[in-house]
Amino acid sequence: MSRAVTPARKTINTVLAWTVALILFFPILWTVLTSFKPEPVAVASPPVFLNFDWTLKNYYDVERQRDYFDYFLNSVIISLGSTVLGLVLAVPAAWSMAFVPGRRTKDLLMWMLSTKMMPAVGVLVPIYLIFRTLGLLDSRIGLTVVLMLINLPIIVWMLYTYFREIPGEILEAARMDGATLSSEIIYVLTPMALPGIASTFLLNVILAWNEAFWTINLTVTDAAPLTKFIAGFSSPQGLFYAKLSAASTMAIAPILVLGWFSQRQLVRGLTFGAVK
Amino acid sequence: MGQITLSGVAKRFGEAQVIPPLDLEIQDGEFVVFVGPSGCGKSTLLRLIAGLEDTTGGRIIIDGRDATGVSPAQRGLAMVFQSYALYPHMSVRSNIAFPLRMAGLPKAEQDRKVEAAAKVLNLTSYLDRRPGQLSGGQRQRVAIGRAIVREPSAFLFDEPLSNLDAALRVGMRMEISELHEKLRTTMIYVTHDQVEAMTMADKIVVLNAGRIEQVGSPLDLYRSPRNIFVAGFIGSPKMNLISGPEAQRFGAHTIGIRPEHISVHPTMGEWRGIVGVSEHLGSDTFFHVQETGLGAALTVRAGGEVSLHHGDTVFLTPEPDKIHRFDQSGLRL
Amino acid sequence: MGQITLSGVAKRFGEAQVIPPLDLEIQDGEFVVFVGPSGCGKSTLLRLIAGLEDTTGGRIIIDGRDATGVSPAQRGLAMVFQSYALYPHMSVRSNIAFPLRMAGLPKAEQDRKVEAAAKVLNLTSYLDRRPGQLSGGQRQRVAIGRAIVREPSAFLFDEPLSNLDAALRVGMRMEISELHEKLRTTMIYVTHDQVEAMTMADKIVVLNAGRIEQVGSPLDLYRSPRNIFVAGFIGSPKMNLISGPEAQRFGAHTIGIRPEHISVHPTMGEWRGIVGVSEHLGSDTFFHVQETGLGAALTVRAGGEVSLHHGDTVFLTPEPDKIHRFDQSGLRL
Amino acid sequence: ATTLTIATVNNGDMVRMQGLTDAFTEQHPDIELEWVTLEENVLRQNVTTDIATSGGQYDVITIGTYEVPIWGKQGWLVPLNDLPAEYDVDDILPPIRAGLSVDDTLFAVPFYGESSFVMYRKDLAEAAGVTIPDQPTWDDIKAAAAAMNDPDNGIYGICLRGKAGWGENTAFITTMANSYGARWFDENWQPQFDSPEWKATITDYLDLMTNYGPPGASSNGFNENLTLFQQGKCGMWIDATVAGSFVTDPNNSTVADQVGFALGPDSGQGKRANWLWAWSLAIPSSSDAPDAAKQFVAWATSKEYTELVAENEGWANVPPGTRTSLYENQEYLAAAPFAQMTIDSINAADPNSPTVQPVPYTGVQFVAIPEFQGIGTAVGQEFSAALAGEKTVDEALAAAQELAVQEMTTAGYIQ
Amino acid sequence: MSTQASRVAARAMLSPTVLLLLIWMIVPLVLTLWFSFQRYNLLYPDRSGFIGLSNYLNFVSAPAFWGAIINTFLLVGGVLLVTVVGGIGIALLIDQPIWGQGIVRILVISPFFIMPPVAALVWKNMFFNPTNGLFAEAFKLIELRPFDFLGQAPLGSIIMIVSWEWLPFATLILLTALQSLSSEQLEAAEMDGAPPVKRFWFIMLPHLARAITVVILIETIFLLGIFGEILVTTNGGPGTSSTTLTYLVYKEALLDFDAGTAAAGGVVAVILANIVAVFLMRAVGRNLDA
Ligand SMILES: Nc1ncnc2c1ncn2[C@@H]1O[C@H](COP(=O)(O)OP(=O)(O)OP(=O)(O)O)[C@@H](O)[C@H]1O
Ligand SMILES: Nc1ncnc2c1ncn2[C@@H]1O[C@H](COP(=O)(O)OP(=O)(O)OP(=O)(O)O)[C@@H](O)[C@H]1O
Ligand SMILES: [Mg+2]
Ligand SMILES: [Mg+2]
Repeated sequence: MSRAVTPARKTINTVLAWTVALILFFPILWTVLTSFKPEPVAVASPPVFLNFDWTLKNYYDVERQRDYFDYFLNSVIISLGSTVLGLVLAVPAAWSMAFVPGRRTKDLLMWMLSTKMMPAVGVLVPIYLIFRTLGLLDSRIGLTVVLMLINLPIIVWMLYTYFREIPGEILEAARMDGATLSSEIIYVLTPMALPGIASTFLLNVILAWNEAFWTINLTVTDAAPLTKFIAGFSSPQGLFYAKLSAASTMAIAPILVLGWFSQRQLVRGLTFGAVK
Repeated sequence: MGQITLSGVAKRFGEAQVIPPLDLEIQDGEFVVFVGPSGCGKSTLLRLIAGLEDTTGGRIIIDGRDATGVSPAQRGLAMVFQSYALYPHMSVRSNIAFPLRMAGLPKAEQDRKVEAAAKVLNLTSYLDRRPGQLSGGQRQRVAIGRAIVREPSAFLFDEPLSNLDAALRVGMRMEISELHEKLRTTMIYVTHDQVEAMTMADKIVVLNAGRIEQVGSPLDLYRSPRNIFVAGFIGSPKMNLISGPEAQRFGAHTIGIRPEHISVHPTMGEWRGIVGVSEHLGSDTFFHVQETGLGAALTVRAGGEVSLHHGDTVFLTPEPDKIHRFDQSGLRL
Repeated sequence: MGQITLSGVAKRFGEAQVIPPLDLEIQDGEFVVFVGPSGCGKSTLLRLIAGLEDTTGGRIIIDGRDATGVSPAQRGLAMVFQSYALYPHMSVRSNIAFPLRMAGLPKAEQDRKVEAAAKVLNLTSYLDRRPGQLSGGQRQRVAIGRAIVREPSAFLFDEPLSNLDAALRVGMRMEISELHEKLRTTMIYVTHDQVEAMTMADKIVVLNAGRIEQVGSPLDLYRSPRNIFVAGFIGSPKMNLISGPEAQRFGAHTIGIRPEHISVHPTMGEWRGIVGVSEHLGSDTFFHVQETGLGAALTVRAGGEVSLHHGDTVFLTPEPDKIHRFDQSGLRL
Repeated sequence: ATTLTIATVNNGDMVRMQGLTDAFTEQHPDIELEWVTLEENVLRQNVTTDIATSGGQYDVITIGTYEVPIWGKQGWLVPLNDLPAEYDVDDILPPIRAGLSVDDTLFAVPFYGESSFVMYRKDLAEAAGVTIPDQPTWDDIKAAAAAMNDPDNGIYGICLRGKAGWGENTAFITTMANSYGARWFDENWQPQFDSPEWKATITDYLDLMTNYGPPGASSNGFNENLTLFQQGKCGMWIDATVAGSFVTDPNNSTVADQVGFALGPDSGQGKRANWLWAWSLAIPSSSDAPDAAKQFVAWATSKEYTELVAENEGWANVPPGTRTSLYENQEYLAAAPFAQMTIDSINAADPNSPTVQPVPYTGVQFVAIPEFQGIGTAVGQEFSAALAGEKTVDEALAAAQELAVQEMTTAGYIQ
Repeated sequence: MSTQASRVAARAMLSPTVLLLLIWMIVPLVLTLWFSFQRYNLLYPDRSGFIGLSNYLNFVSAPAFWGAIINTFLLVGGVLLVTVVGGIGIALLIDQPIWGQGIVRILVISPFFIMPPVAALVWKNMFFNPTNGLFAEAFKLIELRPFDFLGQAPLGSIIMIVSWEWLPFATLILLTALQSLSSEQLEAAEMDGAPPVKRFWFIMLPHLARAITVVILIETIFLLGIFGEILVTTNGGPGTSSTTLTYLVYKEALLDFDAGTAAAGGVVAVILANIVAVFLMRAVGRNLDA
């Protein structure tokens, strides 16, 4: 409805929306602010907002205790790796389901999703034993594969919904034009579904980045990502809010920034077929 | 070359026999149009020829070679889709070059051919745009360009103009006709618009529920439809069909007479009726005449100047030699 | 009642003046059609009347009451949208009943009115289906049903038929005309299809870039277009326009002659030319005659039986009293 | 070079050690150290999973006096009887050494040891007009808590652990129960939560906490209470002796110069409420570099390391509670006002006879059987539910009894 | 596009994914099933062997079991309720023309990027803490006794944290769905005399049905597996008042290291999850087809 919205109405909406947004964002803002406070100020009562001696000491302390960069690198490798691997597997699978649907396609999709319903804690011991046997404990490869498998159903589902929006005629046209199956997927389907693929990619990087069970339990040092980094800061002795905040900020900042910069793609693609 | 023979070609989807076995011969260089009501199997038949669907029976012979099991790319045919099916992420140039690229042609040759096709289709100044930046008609031309560069032995068109608005449709219709004139390549063209069928075809194939009702030149079909279905399908507005005693007077179960073959007179004529809705197009006027006692309202075409009003009584006279007679089973007598 | 007066109504979107101030008078019971090229402001004007957009100037008076600031629901108008805008999750019955439900009518009365509307529109057997299970034509009828039950003082239609295929379009066109005949309620109908405009309208409003070019009955516009724009817009195929020496011969800057007002003769006539593409529709044939020396190809309509071929030389003669003359600024002389 | 993967808990002393390892690597250029520093629970999960499945991920692990005997018995730990002479094994405090040995075989070396004691605010006590004796009874504690309690000014009489967990509230309450004469199991492994001693313990615990405790005590653990005390919000706090150095550290504590110490309280039955715990370094049998690991653990728990810390960070910061020699060092005793009270507390704890009545288990504030983690935590949850006001004393104890019986039956202790 | 060739290709391209997921499902499942009939405590490698259904009996007869099932439903249901209702509200709000829409959107979706452990730690320590938390400070400001969120309303507090994490997701999907509603439908309703509230109720909400189902499906899948937040904040307590089924399995697996009972618990959880799933999938399947 493109009738002009009265400025009063717009103002009210703006105030409301900003209030809600700031409330939702406040915990993050507070964490970041706290990370710059000296420890005693972090627990000061009444709370101090901006007028304190800003300090980088917490970051310095945290970094001195741990090599942040190693964890960061592992997080990047594992989340990107598992997502890319997942996409490589899921693109052909989603192609099949979207363009050559069978009677069982829906069921298959639902079955894939249902594999996510197994509680991870229940299978930790078996998986741990398997990993030990295969020598995959504390290896980036092992973790990448596990995270890929965990997110694969989501990736397939997302891609499937995007692919279904692509008219089959275009792929047929490519086929008439002499494209082989792989050229069809590489030169036509993938570029066309790029917004969807980008959004799938982002969502899964986020999910993988934030996965906190397998990453903590299957790693030691070599493959330990930021979730494990955080697990070492949750409650040391003494005042720790500021250091915890610094560590938290370091763990979430990369993905938060990535999320902010790519939120358009993420939002655009995040439908799971909820929008026809 | 582009001679295509279908012999006993059939298609079923699961239980549904969409195309019962049919035979069809398409000569090299012919412009063949498939028409028929929605859902009658036009697209399916075209896709069978293209190889985008497997036949469930019969053989498809292209230029004397059995192509039944051959992949779409190998059949040497090009297809233009209703939705244009352009690659939206590629420039017009890349779209047109795509088949050449897939065939592994050297870059220089690709460029040469693309330029040539663009020239034929007046696309030269749009080569670097994306399909999204083109109008409907231009998109359709790109789709045709993509088909041309492959130098196929036949073009297949599936309702290529149905997404264009009326004015553009007329223009593109002419362009495709001219292209055929120029290339003389076999073209198979699916439409449900009978104006397109009439104006473009060398040969029209009328399909109904997967069966071929009649094959012939446009005027053949207009002048001597083989059965009631074809009679009703070809011509606009539709032929008036009259059964009952009046038809028996002509020794037929049903007679048909086209609106343009009935003359109107305010005081005298064969049939008497009352004017219902009238449609003034300026150039012509169509009157729907009711209460004729013939069991159906008749549509009559009169000149643009004729002025009759709702409720006026009129008299109608058919041109006797333009009356079509059909038997009980609907076949032409 | 349904008398609508626009006085000085204008609309701008940001910088763009889409509708410069215009005046228009619509009488009660009239069937008014807005036509014009795409983007000329037809929909905007309709939405201004409906109240779905705010005017940036001028007043809209409905039945003598100033409705400029009144909310859409209060104006007593009903609208039928191009996309039908049916509520997909409601049954046909609930769709049609929706305005009544919103008005708080008792259930029994709602049912009665819905049944009545369904009967008028032949929807009775579909009342319990969802819109998704209906064909395009049926959907459009549901949309009309939803409009009818409100017993509005005027109906507004925005290209209601443009999503339907040709055959259905003809049918629905007649249904709407009949509905108007029956209800005699004011209808304002937007289209860019000039056949619809010609056949349905009591009064056509030709818009161009937001300005009204001409208002009049269909035959008025066909016979005496006020300017070249209207002349070219009304009539199909388009009027042939000739400028230059030949036009000066008629004391005009440009002359126009419709295809149906030119006769063709193989050996004699006023203008000589060569047959280009010809389109045989069975009932008629359109010849495009080239190299006439008049600066443009002429389109000529001849009977279905005339047989001329590509490249034949023909002679053309216009009917002298059907020649339209326009001055330098495009106005009718 | 050999790489040692060392799992440590994220407390101050361990973190400090990481900063000082240059000294070790300089001496052992062929050994590289990799640190895995985790919160206690996560550490325990990771290490247990690994060691029980012979995952072989760690070369040195940080475990407590609870795990060492159990794991040692399983053969999961490398025996440490062959440490070099200069290590001076005999210098280790006897109760600690006993806790880390199975049948006289040492399976871990203590990094620091602790008991628990009372910390209180001298200024507040004075203002309230109460004195807390060096060997208080629970009645003294109650009286002092009541006197010092001033919630309107954000000061609570006493801070105790309330957060559920076998290493959290269960540990504290068990020591309290010991001093009340209660025990976990009788000699037939029959749980004893239905005994009057337990009822008295929990009743008093709840009275203290609900009347004089801070709000939300049911989620307060060591660390939360430490924060509270450092902020000056607690009149008293009964907890680990290691806290002594934190509460007297002027950098982090607002009350550093006002803290007094006292032994864990008793109720006149001969047992004091104080525990015994040592974070210790051990070497899993699955380690592929046991020799290098031995060198490391010996270094990290040596006198030399103590001196290194003293040199770099001051005597107050050396890891306490492991060696007799430390408590004979005048410099240390001078720098650490809590030192004497610490050693007294440690010596007052007896893992083999934790309470008044006889018990079939070892461990002061825990029961050294593998099932204890689960049972202890579940029981702790019942107590914390009672603290949160969700259950009455009787309900909580009944529930504790029921689940303990079930677990012990399942585990086969009760036939 | 169903030629023989393409069907064969489709099967070939689908199979790696299906196969991998099958392995990923079957192998642990089989091992879990096997363990669930074994006496297998990690801490007693020597005591092992087949013990029939004991593990299941233990798990199901644990005092916390039924409470855990109820808590699981409360947690999942509570979060779904908050996120769906809140998500619709926020989506409606930020779909309106406002100043700074881009920034508002960024702020609103931010919680989605936060790792669950961080979220739980931050909420627990810096907000819920009854002495140092910001909520306590806020209560003090209005002269109320600080409320002990995690002690007095453990499940509610956890629902709050988890809802905060998932609200952006729900909002995003609902917002996209909302934006796909054709304005003509709303205009038609307006012409039909429906005021804004009725337009929401009769037009927007039904339009969102599909999106809501998707939100419910995806969130349920993730929420059923939640235990990290519980572990960090309440440890399932006080008592067992915030123990969910997954947390119970966690307790068996990583506190008691009783792999056998944990396996049995895992199987029970899988069965329950699948019962939920069947209902969900039915609903979703129907909604997605329509
Ligand atoms: N993949 C398919 N599976 C099942 N039935 C199909 C399939 N494709 C087409 N059909 C059915 O085959 C019949 C013919 O369809 P086809 O698309 O060929 O019709 P058409 O003549 O092209 O119609 P239109 O003019 O509407 O394009 C229809 O009844 C259709 O429902
Ligand atoms: N909300 C809007 N904001 C800005 N410009 C608009 C808006 N709506 C319409 N316009 C512009 O106003 C002009 C008229 O649009 P309108 O939709 O009325 O045309 P129309 O005659 O209905 O065209 P069509 O036949 O394509 O439906 C167009 O140039 C269009 O771009
Ligand atoms: Mg078709
Ligand atoms: Mg419009």
